[in-house]
Amino acid sequence: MDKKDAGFDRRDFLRAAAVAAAGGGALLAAGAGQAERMVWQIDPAKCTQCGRCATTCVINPSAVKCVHSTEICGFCDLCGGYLLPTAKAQDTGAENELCPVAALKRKYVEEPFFEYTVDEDLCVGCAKCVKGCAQFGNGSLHLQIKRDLCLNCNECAIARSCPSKAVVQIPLREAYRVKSFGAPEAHK
Amino acid sequence: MDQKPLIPRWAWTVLSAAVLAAVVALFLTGKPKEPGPSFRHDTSNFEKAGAAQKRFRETARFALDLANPTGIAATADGGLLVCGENTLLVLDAAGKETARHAVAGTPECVAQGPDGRIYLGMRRRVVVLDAAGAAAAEWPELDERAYLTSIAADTDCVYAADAGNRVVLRYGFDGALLGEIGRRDAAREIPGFVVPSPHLEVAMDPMTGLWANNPGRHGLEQYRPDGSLASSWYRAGMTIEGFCGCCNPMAIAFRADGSVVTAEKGLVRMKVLAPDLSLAGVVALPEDLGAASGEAAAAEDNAPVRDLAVDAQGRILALHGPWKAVLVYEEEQHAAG
Amino acid sequence: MRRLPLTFAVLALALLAGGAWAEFRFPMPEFESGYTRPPMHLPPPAVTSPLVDVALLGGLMAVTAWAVVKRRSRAWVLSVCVVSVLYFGFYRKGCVCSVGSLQNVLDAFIGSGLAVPVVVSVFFLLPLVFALWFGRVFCAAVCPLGALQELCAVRPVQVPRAAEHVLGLLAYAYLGLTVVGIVTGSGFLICRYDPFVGFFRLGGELNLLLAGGLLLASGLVIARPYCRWLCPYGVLLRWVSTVSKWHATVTPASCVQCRLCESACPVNAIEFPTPADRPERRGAGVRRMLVLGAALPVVLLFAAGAGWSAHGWLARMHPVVRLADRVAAEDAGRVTGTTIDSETFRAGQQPVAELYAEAAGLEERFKGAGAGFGAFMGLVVWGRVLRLSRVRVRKDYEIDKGACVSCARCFAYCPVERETDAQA
Amino acid sequence: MPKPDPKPNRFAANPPAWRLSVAVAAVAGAFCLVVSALLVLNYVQVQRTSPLDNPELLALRAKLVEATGDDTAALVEQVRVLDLLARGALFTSQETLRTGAWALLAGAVVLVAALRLAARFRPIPPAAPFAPPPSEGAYWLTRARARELALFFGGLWVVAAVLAALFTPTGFRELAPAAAPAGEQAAAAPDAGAEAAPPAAAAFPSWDEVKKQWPNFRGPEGTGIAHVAAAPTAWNVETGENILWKTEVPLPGFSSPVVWDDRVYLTASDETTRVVYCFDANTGAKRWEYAVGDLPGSPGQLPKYNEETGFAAPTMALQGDLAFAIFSTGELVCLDKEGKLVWGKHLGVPDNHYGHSSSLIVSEGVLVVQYDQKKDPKIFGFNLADGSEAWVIAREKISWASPICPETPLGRMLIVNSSKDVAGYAPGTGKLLWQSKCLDGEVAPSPAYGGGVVFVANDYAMATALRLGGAADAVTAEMMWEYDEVLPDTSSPLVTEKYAYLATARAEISCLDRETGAQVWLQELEDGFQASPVLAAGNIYIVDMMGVMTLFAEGPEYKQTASIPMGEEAGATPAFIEGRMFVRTKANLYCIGGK
Repeated sequence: MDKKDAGFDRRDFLRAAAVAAAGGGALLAAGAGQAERMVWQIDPAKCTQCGRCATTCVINPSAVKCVHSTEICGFCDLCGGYLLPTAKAQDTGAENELCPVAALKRKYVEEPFFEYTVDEDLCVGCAKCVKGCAQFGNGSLHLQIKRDLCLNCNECAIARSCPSKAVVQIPLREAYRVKSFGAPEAHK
Repeated sequence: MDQKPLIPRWAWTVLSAAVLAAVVALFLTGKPKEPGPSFRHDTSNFEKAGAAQKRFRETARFALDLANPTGIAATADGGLLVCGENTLLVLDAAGKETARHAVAGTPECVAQGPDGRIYLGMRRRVVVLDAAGAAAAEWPELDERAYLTSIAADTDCVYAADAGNRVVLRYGFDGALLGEIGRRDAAREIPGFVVPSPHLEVAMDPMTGLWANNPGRHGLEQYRPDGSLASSWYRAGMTIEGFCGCCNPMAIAFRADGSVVTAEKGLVRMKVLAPDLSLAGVVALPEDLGAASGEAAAAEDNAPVRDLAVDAQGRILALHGPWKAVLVYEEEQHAAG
Repeated sequence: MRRLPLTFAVLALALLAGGAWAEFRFPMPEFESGYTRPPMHLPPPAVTSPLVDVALLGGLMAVTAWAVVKRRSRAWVLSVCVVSVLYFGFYRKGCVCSVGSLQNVLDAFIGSGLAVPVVVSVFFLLPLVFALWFGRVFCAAVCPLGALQELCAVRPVQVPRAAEHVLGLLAYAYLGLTVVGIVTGSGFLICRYDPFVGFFRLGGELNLLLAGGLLLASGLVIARPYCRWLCPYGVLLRWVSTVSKWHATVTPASCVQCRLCESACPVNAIEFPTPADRPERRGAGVRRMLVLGAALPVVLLFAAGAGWSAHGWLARMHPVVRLADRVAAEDAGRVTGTTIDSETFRAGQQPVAELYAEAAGLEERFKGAGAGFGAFMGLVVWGRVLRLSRVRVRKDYEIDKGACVSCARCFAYCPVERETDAQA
Repeated sequence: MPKPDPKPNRFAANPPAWRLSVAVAAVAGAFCLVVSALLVLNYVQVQRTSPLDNPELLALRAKLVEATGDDTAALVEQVRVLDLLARGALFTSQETLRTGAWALLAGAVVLVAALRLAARFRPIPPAAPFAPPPSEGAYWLTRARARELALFFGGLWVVAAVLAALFTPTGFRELAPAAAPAGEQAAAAPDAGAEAAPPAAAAFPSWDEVKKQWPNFRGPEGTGIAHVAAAPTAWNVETGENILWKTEVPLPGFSSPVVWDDRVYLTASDETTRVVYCFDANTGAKRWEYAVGDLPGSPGQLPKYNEETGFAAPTMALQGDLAFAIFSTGELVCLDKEGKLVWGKHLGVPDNHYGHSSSLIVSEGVLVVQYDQKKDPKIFGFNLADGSEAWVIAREKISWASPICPETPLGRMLIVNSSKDVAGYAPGTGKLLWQSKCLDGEVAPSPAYGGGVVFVANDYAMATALRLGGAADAVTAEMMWEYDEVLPDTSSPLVTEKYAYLATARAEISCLDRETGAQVWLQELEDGFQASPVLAAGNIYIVDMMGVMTLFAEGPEYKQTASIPMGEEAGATPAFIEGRMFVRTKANLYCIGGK
C-alpha cells in the first residue's frame, strides 16, 4: 500500500474541500431544494395542431393523446372534429371520418345529441380532430401529454420540434392542463 | 501466441476512426419524420369556398360611435337602429347619426313595431320606447335563465327569442305574454330549439311569416302565430351550401323578394338563400370580415358579425362587433358605377 | 382590444384560463334521457421514487468500489453491470442519468437558470465524489451506457496509443459543444444524441439506433468506444479521477516487471516504465517544453479566433436561427414551399423583422460562445501535446488514473495477484 | 498442502465448450443480423410513407368529394376497404416493430453471452505484446508520434472551423426585410409647356429652413409640434380682433392648410372638380388656383363620392417652390409656385370604401405617398423633380392615416400606421426598419412621436406607446404601455416632453404620462374632435367639429387658456408659422395673429 494513503493529508483536505464546494454548488443549482418535479404538458391555448406530436415523440405511438373536455362540447351531430369537412353524410362511415385511425368514437345520446369519446389505444395524437373542432366547433377536443405514458425525457423531443412552443415544463401539481370552464384543474 | 498479431494494430486505428466518423455523421444527418397528409388538417380552402358565388360587394361602412354594438334593425323610413352598451343609435340611410338615446343596460336586440315604437330586448325583459325614443313601457322581468337574443314585430304582435329557455315568446303590443313558440313538443312535431350559445334569432318574412333559426340543427323553422310548426329546413354541412359548427346560422334577415340573408360564426361568412332556400349568392367570406384563420382577430372573436338587417332600399346591413361598424352590401349589378 | 359585454368578459376570462374560445356558452344541453357526460381520463404519472434511484446509484458504486479496490474481482464488476443495465437501462428507460444531469446543472448556472431538482444534482455529484476517492467506478459498472458497453466488450484489442490520444480529443469537443448549446439555449445535446437509450426503450430514431448498434458492434473488439472517445461526462470523471486517492492498481503488491499486463488493458490505461536511456539531451526536452509553454497564449488566441469565425455554422444549432434561415430563403425564393415551422411563424403575430433581429442577436451570442469553445479546444490540444512532451520517469507499470475505467481486467494478468491470493 | 485457489485460473482453455459457444454465437449472430435487417426495412418503409398516407387512398377520398349519384356508393365501398387496410397496416407495422425489438434484444443477449463464453473458453494467455522488450527508441517514438498526431488534429479542428465559417450563410443584420427595389421609372409626365424641373427640387432646403415653414399635415415632422416662439392666444371672428385676414374658400375639403414663406395652400373638391388653391400668406388674396385635369394613366373614372370624405381629404406637402397635392381620386400633381404643373400622374382609383385620405410628406428629397388601400396597398417614394419612383413599399392593409417623418436618435424615420400595425421605414430607401402589430380596426389617426417614443392609437383597438431602440441598422420597437380608456377615431395623438395626448370623437381629451401611460387627466368638452391637436408656444390648440378652437396649457393639469368659436364647423388642423396661425373652417380660411 502507498504510504501517503495513510492518515488525512493535504490532498484529502483538498478532496474534502472540493466535495464541499461541489455540494454547495449543487444545492445552489437546486435552488436550495425549491426545484419541484417538473413534467411536460401541452398548453392548449398555444397549440396550432401541426401534427408533429404524432411523429416526434420518442415512444411509438406517441405519449400525446387527444382528450375531450365534454363540459364545453356541443354534442353536435355535425361534429367538425369527427367528420371530414367534405363528408357526404353524418355517420360513422370511414369515408366521412376525419380521424385517420378511427380513434374518435361517436355515440348517439338522444335527438339531436351525439357523444364523442377518444379511444386512447388507437389515438396517435395527430391533432386533426382538434383542429376540426377548433375551426368548426367549440374547441372541446385538444391534445395533452398523458402522464402515464410520458417518459418525461430531460429534453422532450416534441417540445424541441413544436413550432408554436406549446409544449412546456410545469410543476407536477399543475399537471394536466385541460380546457374547461374555470382554471386548469389538477388531475385529482 | 505468434509474435506478429495477424491483424496489424494500425487496422484498429482505422476501424475506430471509421466508426466514430460514421457515428458523428449519423448524428448530424438524422431528422425526425414530418407528419404526412393523413395527419394534417388543412381547412383554409373552406374559408375560400364560395368566392365564385359572390353576388354582393361592400359599398359602404358606417362607423359607429358606440361601445360594443349588439343589435341592428331597419326602420320603416329607410333609416336604421343600432343598439349597444347603454345606447340606442338612430342612423339615416347614409349612416349619419340622427339621434342617440340613453338606455339603462345593454340591449341585446332591437326592432321597430308597425306603429313606429321601438322594442329593445334587454337580457331578461323587453323595454319599449316611443317613436321619439322616450321610454314608453317596460314589460315584466323574465326568469333567471332567460336570455333574449332577438326581437321582431309584425302587425299584431312582438316576438322575442329567449335563447336561455330555448323558446320564442309571443307578446301583444301591450306586453301581455300571448304564448310560447318552439318549445320541444313531440305531439305537435316541434323538434325544439338547440341553443348552446346565445344565437337564437327570429325574423319576419315579407308575408310576415315568423321564422326562427335552430342553431343546433343548422336550419330554419317557420311557425304560425299559434305556435304550430309551418315548415322547417335544415342543412348541416361544411361546404358553402350548408351550415356547420356551433349555432349556425347565427343571424338571419329577410329581403323583400323573400330570400333570406344568413350570417355564420366559427367559419365566418354571410350568404343569401333564395326563397326555396337554395344558395342564391355569397355576401362575404372570412377574409372580408377579418376572420380568416391567419388573422389574430379570428382567435379572439369567432362571431364578429353580431346581427343582420335589410333596409328599405334592399341593402344588406351587417353589424360588425369588433370593427364597431355597419357593413353595407349591395347586389353586384345594382352597385355598378 | 374589443370591450366585451360583462358576461362575455367574465366567461372569457374564465375560459381563457383553460385556453378555450372566449365565448359565452349555456351549460351543456340538459339531456332528457338522463345521460351524464363521461369524466376525462387523466391518469397520474407513473412515478418511481427518486430515493430508490439515488440509493441504487450510491449502493452500486459502493459495491463496485469495493469489488475493484478491495476484492479486486472482475466477476463482481460484471454482475453490477448487469444490474445497472437492467434497472437504470431497461427499467428506468435510461432517463435518470448522470451523464445527462451534467446539462441540467450547467443550465442552472450558465443557461436558463432553471432550478435543478435535488435528485438530479445528486446524480451529477455522486459519481464525481466517488471518482475523487476510488476512480471511475461509476464508468466501470454503474453507468448504464458504460455497463452496456462493458458487457459487449468481449475480446478487446489495444488501439495504438497515438490514436488513443487523438481520438480522445473528440470527447472534449463534445463537452465543449454541449456547453455552447446550453449557454445559447439551443437545447441538450447529450440527451438528443444518446446512442444507447434507444435500445433501452426498444425504439427510437433510426440514425441513433444505427449509431448505437455500430458502437456496440465495434465495441466487441474496441472496448467502450463511447466512454473513451465521446462521453462528455467521462471527461469530468477523467479529470477528477486523476487525483483519486485509493485508485485500483494493477498489482496488489510491488511490481516484478514481468510485463504480462502490457496487453491486458483495453483502454490503454497502463503506463509502461520509462526506458533507462533518454531519447534526447535533457536540454532539448526542456527547450521544447519552454517553447510550447510560451506558444500557449498565441495558440489560445488563434483557436479562439477560429472558433469565433465558425459562429455562423454553430448558430445553426439554434432552432430560431434555423427558422430565420428558412423564412429568409422562402422570401428570397431560394426554396419552394413552406415548412410547418415557417407556416406557423407566418400565421403568428411576430413580424419577420423581429425574427431576423432575434436571429441576429443569437448569432452575436454564438460569436462569444464559439470563441470560448475554440479557446477550450486549443487548450485541450495544447495540454495534450505538453503532456506528451513531459518526460516523467516511471519505474513500474502504473495505471493512468484518468483513462482507467476500473474494469478490473488487468488483475487476472498479474502473477503477484495470484501469489497474494494464494497466501490469502 | 496449499489451500484451493480462490480465483480459478482464468486462462484455462476448454476446446469443446469453446466450439459449442462459438456455434451458438454464430446462430445467434445470424439471427440478430436478419432480425435487425428486417426491422430497419420495416422502419424505413413506415418512415418514408405512413400506411395512412397511402396515395391510392388519398386519391380515392379526393375523388369521392367530387363524386355524385350512383358512382358514390362504389367509391365509398373502396374507400372503406382501403382505409381499413391502411389502418391495419399501421398497427401491424407498429406491432412488428415492438415484437421485432424484443426478439432482437433476446438474440443480442444470447449472442453476447455466447461470445463471452467463447472468449472465456479460449482465452489469450497473458503475454508481453512483443517478445523482445520494446527497442529503446520505440517508447519515445510512440510518444513523439502521438504528439505530432495531436498537433495535426488540432490543425484539423482549425481548418474545420474556418471551412464552417466559409460555408455558412450568416449575418441576419444584412437580411433586412424586402423593400421592393426602385421600380422601373413610372410614367412621369413633365407638363408640355413647363420648363425643366425648377432648381428648388435639386437642392432641397436645410432642416432649419423647413422648421420655419408648415410644409405638411401637422407641421414640419408631421408630429403636431410647431417650432414657433409665439402663437396667437386671443382673437374674435365676430369683432375681427387679431384676425389678420379672412378669405372665402369656394369649394369644401377636409385637407388642412400648408404654408411656405408667403404662400398658403389648400385643396378642395366637389363631385366633379378637384382644385389646388394658393393664397398670399400676408394678404389672403388668392394667387392662383389649379384645377386637376386629365393626367397620364387616368382611368377616366372617379371613385364613389363620399360626403364624409370628399375628394380633398389628403393634405398637401411643400418643398421650396414645389407644391404636391393628391386627391382621393388617385390624382397626384406637382405644381410650381406659379401654379404650373411640373409633373402629375394618376395612381389608379383607390379601392377604399371611405375614400383615400392619407396626406403627403416630403423627406430626404422624396415625396412619400401612403397609398394603403384594400387591393395591393403600397407606399410610393417619388423623386421630387420628375415624379419617378425612388422606391415602392409593398403593404398589407388599408388605412386612412398619414405618414410622419420625425428626426429620431436613429436618424430620420418614416413612421406609418396601417390597419394592423405601425412600421418604421428609412425615408431614403423605403427599407423596413421595424414593425409592431399593435393596431386594429380601421385606422385613421396618424402616429405621433416624441423623444424616442412612438405613440399610436385607434378606436376599437388600443393606444400603444413604443420605445425605439437598438441600432440604426437593427431598430427595435418595444412596447412600453397600453391604454384603452378613451380612444380617437380620426384625431391623431400628440406626444410632448412628458406627456401624450388623445382627443376623441366623443369630445374627450386625455393626457397620459409618456413613460408610464398613467392617465394624468381626462377632460370632457362640448363637441367631438376630428382635427388633430398641435403644440405651439406652450399651448395645445385643437378645433372641434363645431369649429370651437380650444387652447390649453401643455402640462400635468388641464388649464384652459381660451376657447374661441370660429363661427362654423371645422375639420382641418391649423397651421402655424412664427406668430401666426392659419385655420381652415367649412367655408373660410383665417389668418390669425397678435401676441
